[in-house]
Amino acid sequence: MTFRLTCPVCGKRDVYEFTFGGQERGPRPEQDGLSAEEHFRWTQFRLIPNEPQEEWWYHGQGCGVWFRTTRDPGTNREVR
Amino acid sequence: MSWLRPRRLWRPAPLERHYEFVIIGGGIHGLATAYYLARTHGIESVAVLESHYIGFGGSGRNTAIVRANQRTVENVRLYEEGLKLWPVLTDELDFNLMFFNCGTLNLGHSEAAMNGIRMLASTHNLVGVKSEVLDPQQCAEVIPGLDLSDRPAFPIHGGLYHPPGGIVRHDAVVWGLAKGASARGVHIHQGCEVQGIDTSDGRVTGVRTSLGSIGCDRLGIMAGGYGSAVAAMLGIELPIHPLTIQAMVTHPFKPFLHTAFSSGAYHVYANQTLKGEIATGAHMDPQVNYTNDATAYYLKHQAEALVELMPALRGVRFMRIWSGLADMTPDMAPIMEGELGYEGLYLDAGWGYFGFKSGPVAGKYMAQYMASGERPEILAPFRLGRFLENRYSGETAAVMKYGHWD
Amino acid sequence: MSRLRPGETCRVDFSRPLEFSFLGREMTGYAGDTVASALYGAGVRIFGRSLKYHRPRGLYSMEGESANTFMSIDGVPNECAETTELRAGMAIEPQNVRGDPGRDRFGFLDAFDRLMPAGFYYHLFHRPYALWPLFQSGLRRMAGTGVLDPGAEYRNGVRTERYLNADVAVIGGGPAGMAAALAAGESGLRVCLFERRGRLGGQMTWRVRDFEGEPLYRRAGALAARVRAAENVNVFTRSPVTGVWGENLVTGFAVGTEDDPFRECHWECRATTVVVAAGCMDRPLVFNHNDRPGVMQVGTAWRLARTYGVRPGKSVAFSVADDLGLEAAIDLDDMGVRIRFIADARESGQQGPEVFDALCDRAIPFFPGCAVSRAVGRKRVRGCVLRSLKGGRSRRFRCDLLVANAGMQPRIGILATAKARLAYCTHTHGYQPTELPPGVFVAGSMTGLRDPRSIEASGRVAGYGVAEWCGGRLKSVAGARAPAREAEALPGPGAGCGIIHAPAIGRGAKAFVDLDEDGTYKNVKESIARGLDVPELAKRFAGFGLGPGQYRVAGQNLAMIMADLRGDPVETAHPTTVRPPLGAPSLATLAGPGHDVHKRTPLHSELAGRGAVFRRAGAWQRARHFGDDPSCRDEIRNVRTNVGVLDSSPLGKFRIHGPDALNALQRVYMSDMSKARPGRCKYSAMCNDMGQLMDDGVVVAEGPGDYYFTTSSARAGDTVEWFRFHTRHDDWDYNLVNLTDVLGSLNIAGPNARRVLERLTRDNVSNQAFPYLACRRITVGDGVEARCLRLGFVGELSFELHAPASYVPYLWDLVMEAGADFGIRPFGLEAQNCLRAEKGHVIIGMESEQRVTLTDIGMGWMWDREDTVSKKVGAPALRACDRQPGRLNLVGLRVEEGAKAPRDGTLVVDGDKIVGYVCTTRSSDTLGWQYGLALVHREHAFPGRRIHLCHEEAPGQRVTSTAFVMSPHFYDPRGERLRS
Amino acid sequence: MTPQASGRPRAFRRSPCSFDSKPAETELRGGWTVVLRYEGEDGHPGPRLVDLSHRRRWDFQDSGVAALRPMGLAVPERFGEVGAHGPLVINRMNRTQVAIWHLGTGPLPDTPEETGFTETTDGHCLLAFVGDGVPEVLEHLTALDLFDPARAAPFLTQGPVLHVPCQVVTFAPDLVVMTLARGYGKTFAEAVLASGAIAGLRPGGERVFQRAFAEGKRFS
Repeated sequence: MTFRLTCPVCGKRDVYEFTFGGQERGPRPEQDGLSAEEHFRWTQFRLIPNEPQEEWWYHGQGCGVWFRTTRDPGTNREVR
Repeated sequence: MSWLRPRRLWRPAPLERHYEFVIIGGGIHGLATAYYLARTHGIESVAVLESHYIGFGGSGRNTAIVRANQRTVENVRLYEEGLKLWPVLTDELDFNLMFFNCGTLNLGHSEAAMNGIRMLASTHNLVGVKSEVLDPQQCAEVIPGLDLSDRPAFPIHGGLYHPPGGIVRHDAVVWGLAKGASARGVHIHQGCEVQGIDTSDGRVTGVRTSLGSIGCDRLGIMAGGYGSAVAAMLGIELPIHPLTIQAMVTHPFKPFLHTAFSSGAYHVYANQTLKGEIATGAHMDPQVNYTNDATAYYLKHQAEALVELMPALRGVRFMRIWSGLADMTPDMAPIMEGELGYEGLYLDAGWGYFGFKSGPVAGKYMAQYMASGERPEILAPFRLGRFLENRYSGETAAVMKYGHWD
Repeated sequence: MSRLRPGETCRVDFSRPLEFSFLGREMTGYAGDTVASALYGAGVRIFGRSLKYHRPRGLYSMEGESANTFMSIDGVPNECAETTELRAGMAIEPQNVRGDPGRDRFGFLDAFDRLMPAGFYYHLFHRPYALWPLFQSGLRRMAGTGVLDPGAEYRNGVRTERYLNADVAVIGGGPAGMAAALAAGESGLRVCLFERRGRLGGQMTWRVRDFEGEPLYRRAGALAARVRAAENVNVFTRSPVTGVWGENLVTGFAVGTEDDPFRECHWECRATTVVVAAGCMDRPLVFNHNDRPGVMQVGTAWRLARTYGVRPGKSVAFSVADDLGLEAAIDLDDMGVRIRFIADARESGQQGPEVFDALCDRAIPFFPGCAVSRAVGRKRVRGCVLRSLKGGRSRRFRCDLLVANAGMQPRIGILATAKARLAYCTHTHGYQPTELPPGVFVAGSMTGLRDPRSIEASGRVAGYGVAEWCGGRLKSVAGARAPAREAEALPGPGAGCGIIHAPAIGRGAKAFVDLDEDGTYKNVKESIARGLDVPELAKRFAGFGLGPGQYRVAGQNLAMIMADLRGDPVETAHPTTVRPPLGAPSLATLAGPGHDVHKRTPLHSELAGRGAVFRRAGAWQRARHFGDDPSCRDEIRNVRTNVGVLDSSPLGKFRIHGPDALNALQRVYMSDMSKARPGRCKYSAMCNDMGQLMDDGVVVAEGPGDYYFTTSSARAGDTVEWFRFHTRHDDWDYNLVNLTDVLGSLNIAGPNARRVLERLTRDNVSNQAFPYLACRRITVGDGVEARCLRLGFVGELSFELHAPASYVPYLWDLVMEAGADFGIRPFGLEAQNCLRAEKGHVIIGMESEQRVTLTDIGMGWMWDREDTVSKKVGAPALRACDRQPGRLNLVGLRVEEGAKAPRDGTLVVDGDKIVGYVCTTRSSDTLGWQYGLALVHREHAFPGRRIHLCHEEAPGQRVTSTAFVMSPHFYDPRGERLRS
Repeated sequence: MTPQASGRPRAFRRSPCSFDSKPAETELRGGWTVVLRYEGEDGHPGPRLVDLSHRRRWDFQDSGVAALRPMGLAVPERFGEVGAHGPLVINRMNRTQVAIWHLGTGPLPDTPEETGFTETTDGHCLLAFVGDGVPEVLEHLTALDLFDPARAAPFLTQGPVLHVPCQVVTFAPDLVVMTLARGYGKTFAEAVLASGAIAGLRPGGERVFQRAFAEGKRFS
């Protein structure tokens, strides 16, 4: 089901214009004292319950802007 | 004359308060594990919980191609054993799984791709699995109608022909395993949605379901694309992204495509089913989701790719598109793990789009793992811990873009 | 011939005969005919054979609802005869049959159905297993219908694609759809109306019943004229909808007439709202032998007569369940077709008064509360058995056509693909939406309305509803409420008929629930007995709804029959999932014109003129080599000993400027980028979070907070995304400009490179003024200013000129002119690949892969280990894996001379263990021996180690060789040539 | 980075795309051979495809762009708005970025000294669609809503045309101008002409664009 995303610059566009950037998980951790395991967990491990999550998208075919939106992986719709 | 006497393939069973082994997921992996727990390990108290009906998920949505032409020896060994299981299971279950040993052909569309193919063929032959490097002409002998000219954007440079591969009737595997498991006392509960997992003192004690609570000693999460959602119930993070992958079929034709083929450059794979349809699968949608949404985009994408590879397919029509979930890991190899933070909790997940071909063999070894508590040697490469040590399996050479994994 | 003259409803032009052939026999149809109506008009009754039992099949529907009438037309298999318009000269062949479908050598299979219960093959053929392949190939040959020629290209006619944007997409051009389109259009909305048939009006186009003083078809015609004239309404006929996807993306395709510039056009319409007015179709009556040629839908018989002027039969029996069926029978009677009897599954008194009066005026035997229970006749209908639904009495009739249905059912396909929630309605006895997705509206007869005024009014209500939904765009909402009030005063949905199947079903006969897959009532029972007891499982087990007609024939009946057999109330029945595409589009149409839009460098024609052989590299078409030597020996030698020139234009080129430019560079590059200086190339690389090499290139400071940098060609398109992603939480102020296409680039390389450059410029390019890794602006030729970078990827003295792309062909001419005396010649990617490999320089993706980090491939020296403040992407991973055992490392190999040389992809083995593989290996004229770059386990990665190589050269031909591990910097290891 | 031609005028520069039609009138301008008119062009009401790749363009980026006046032009307030100022057009691309195109016949400015400017003339193929039937041609090429009546022309749309990311400015139903990465120029223009052919699309010279642009300003 082709859904659309709301680009803050271009408005609603077909999802295939965008690149998925994964869940929002805050800024990069500080590196002093960061263990290898902590780093690899932060990099790759995710909790993905079937409920809306905040995530990053890039409008690569359009204005070239990264933005955040909340989407429900159970319906593929943006949640406002 | 058993085929003339319609009898239930699997028996309805009462929901008991406690089972020794509970498997979440009534797909091929879950049913195979249950089957082997009962058959090989003689365990009498096994339940398979399925939220819809058995085979609802990826087991009934894949394009049914089976093969053992992986990139690394660890994977090749596992999948090769999987291939050899189809005839064995057909006999054991007394159910025709319709294994069509038609071989597979992976097309290479560049010099670099052919180098990769040479490496694959060399690896396979070294461990005794048949694979051949074919030149374009030989490819067209295997798949008549391939466009060998330089018209396509990615002309065909050759291919990897893998005779042991083929296709299997996917629903038959589900029903056959259900039949075999049920006959050996496994309880299959359909319409039983797991809503929570109970633990106590670091042990798994049971599951809460839409049909009531069930106690258990050992719990296997074998929920295919929904595995990460189930793990999330216990707050377990996994390096798995559930993504939809779409497939479609054309109208049926008399047989003209006698080998399954695939093309990485075009993101397609296709085979002609026993019913005569061309079943073809596409690339994945990039965003994590638990829907089974198909998109118009892939219908068009797939047509563009197929007619470029094989112009005769201009004359066919798509009649159905659907999608299923692929549980992708960063290295495109699965995770089979028994040390998941809770005693008695086992995970068989991350199969991506290899979950069908691996089902029975994964079930066989997961059953051994769960029954004995000892990780079988063949599963050693599929530890979860490899992701914490930056030791990818090498199943794919390409560096994955963060887009899917970040 | 059996043609009627039906008057104004007829769309066939009898003055324009069209010759065509069927099974090689010449036949005549007329302009306006479909293939099916022409065949039927020419007397063809058996159109093909069924899939499993090879039963004769005839014309059943007019809309392609089953595969009965799939034909091979002009060599294209599986074309739907019912919906394909006849063209002169068509060569038509039936399918799944040898020769005449009236005489089929597999017809005997029909008698063996007892041996073929649902899913029988799962229980057969596998013992002994050795025989299975034999059975399998037999089964395979029996399956399928059309015959595709894999050598054909099926390039018949122009395929186009069209993308529409609309406020409203109206699906269905019947009276409701037209009324909706008009109402929405009047409100100022952009409207697209899609109708799958050739003209607007839906079933009104063939209904002659007088309504409010004029026949229905004229009323529809008047409405159609208004729609055609409406300014905002874009009408698409011959345009079946294939699906409604997320957020109201409507897709379909348009079939061109002979006047259109296309044969088929794939279209997609992004609509804010959708009005679904798809109408109804017959619900098949499931009775014994209900698949015989001569059993057809009400609409089929009616349209044959009214639309195509074909006499559907000489003696016709009707077994229907609603007023429309009665109206059809009466109308055929008026046209002089003999109606044997009319049975109505409803009880007496449930008929509409007008139609009942009309019935009474005629001397047609009428049997309420009855239905046909069996068709008589083997190859075509010769009679039927009529039975009371209450049981008991039965009576036999002679007839040659049996028009049968269980009433009408809404066409739910479009609503289902739109993800509307549907439920069985016990009043209309069809599926009705209980919850519609945002912006989706429903109108017309599919809601159960039967009165023509109600149907039109429901369209108007939907049209204004849509206008209200679209809000701000409205010119006037005034009066939007009025149509709703008007509609409320009109008759609502009529009562449907809940008959599940005909009486006496299955007694010694097949009663088909699904025609395509030969799925019978008995098969439904067998599925349930196996435990596959819901429609979705029966579909997979016995094939219900899996054929080309998909859900259309089996859908509602399968669900109702299963509920009935399980003893559940009918309203609990859920039909199988309807999956798009609804009207099967051909791959040719979906693929469209198939343009190959890719990038070409500014020098494409120059390179082509010199015999370049091109390869696709990412978005670009690039020269792999020149002439006919793919090994490029001369190109390589010329660079090593003289001078060559490479078109390196696809190289990623960027400008980054702003106060935080350096911060951004520090984040993504592994080196300390604060050391980037003006006039100097700082080489570095980017990693991902796993420490895997993603990109490399040079950075040159241009001014305060202003840098120029290059990336690999493959990464150019992702660079902005990458920078912004990895700084997305930092709120840094920097700007990126992608100059990749702005600047073309030429790499002049070889010992004579400087001498060529000296002839191009008056600037000082001596080794003192312009040393290795310097970056200068120089003026070339008639004043073209270029950035010149002195780099050495290929291991020789080389100058890379970056100049605005439009000047690059001019620059090329200058370079070739200046180099002519030296014998300069272009080299391509393969020569570059060999040259750099001799030098031990890696190419990302060739000598790197997922399992290796920057340090693994010997590039760890560039990583600024001390820096923890920049949070360099990849640094924690490099730290974690720094001394990790068991990793793959990049090494150089010197291959020992032997019989057969290794090739790219050759394995490195230790006994029977694979310990690595060769990424790139070539026999080098420069070195005089074969070198290789390989990734091998650290345990084997030390200089001097002798290792074993093996690869599969040809089936069964394993080639082994040996090599010594050495530094990968084979050529000029001290870099003297670069600095010379 | 502007090369200065010295000596005799010469066609130094090459456009990223070329049309098969035969030029009827050309002009040498700043090193480019500009086709003013193609043979058989007169009397064709449109639609026509015009190559304007030789017209100069700039990228201007600054975190405070909203408050600045690059080249003396007011920066459109909202994303997607286009300002038309004599021969110059300024497109607001996002929070920090504008594109400036020199399309008209008026004075041609030099690249200003400010850091924020980068000349990008050679980075694009610049194409104009002119004349009757332009909307139908574009419907064959892109799913973008380039004629949304809710937007006031001229306006900017950034998105894919034939799968290539483009910057498209709609001036009027019969005048649309777009840029795309230069490398795609040749194959893109070929595909456009092939797909547009069924809607009557033909190559046109610069003059037909100039006329339309002069009229088109009424829409701004």
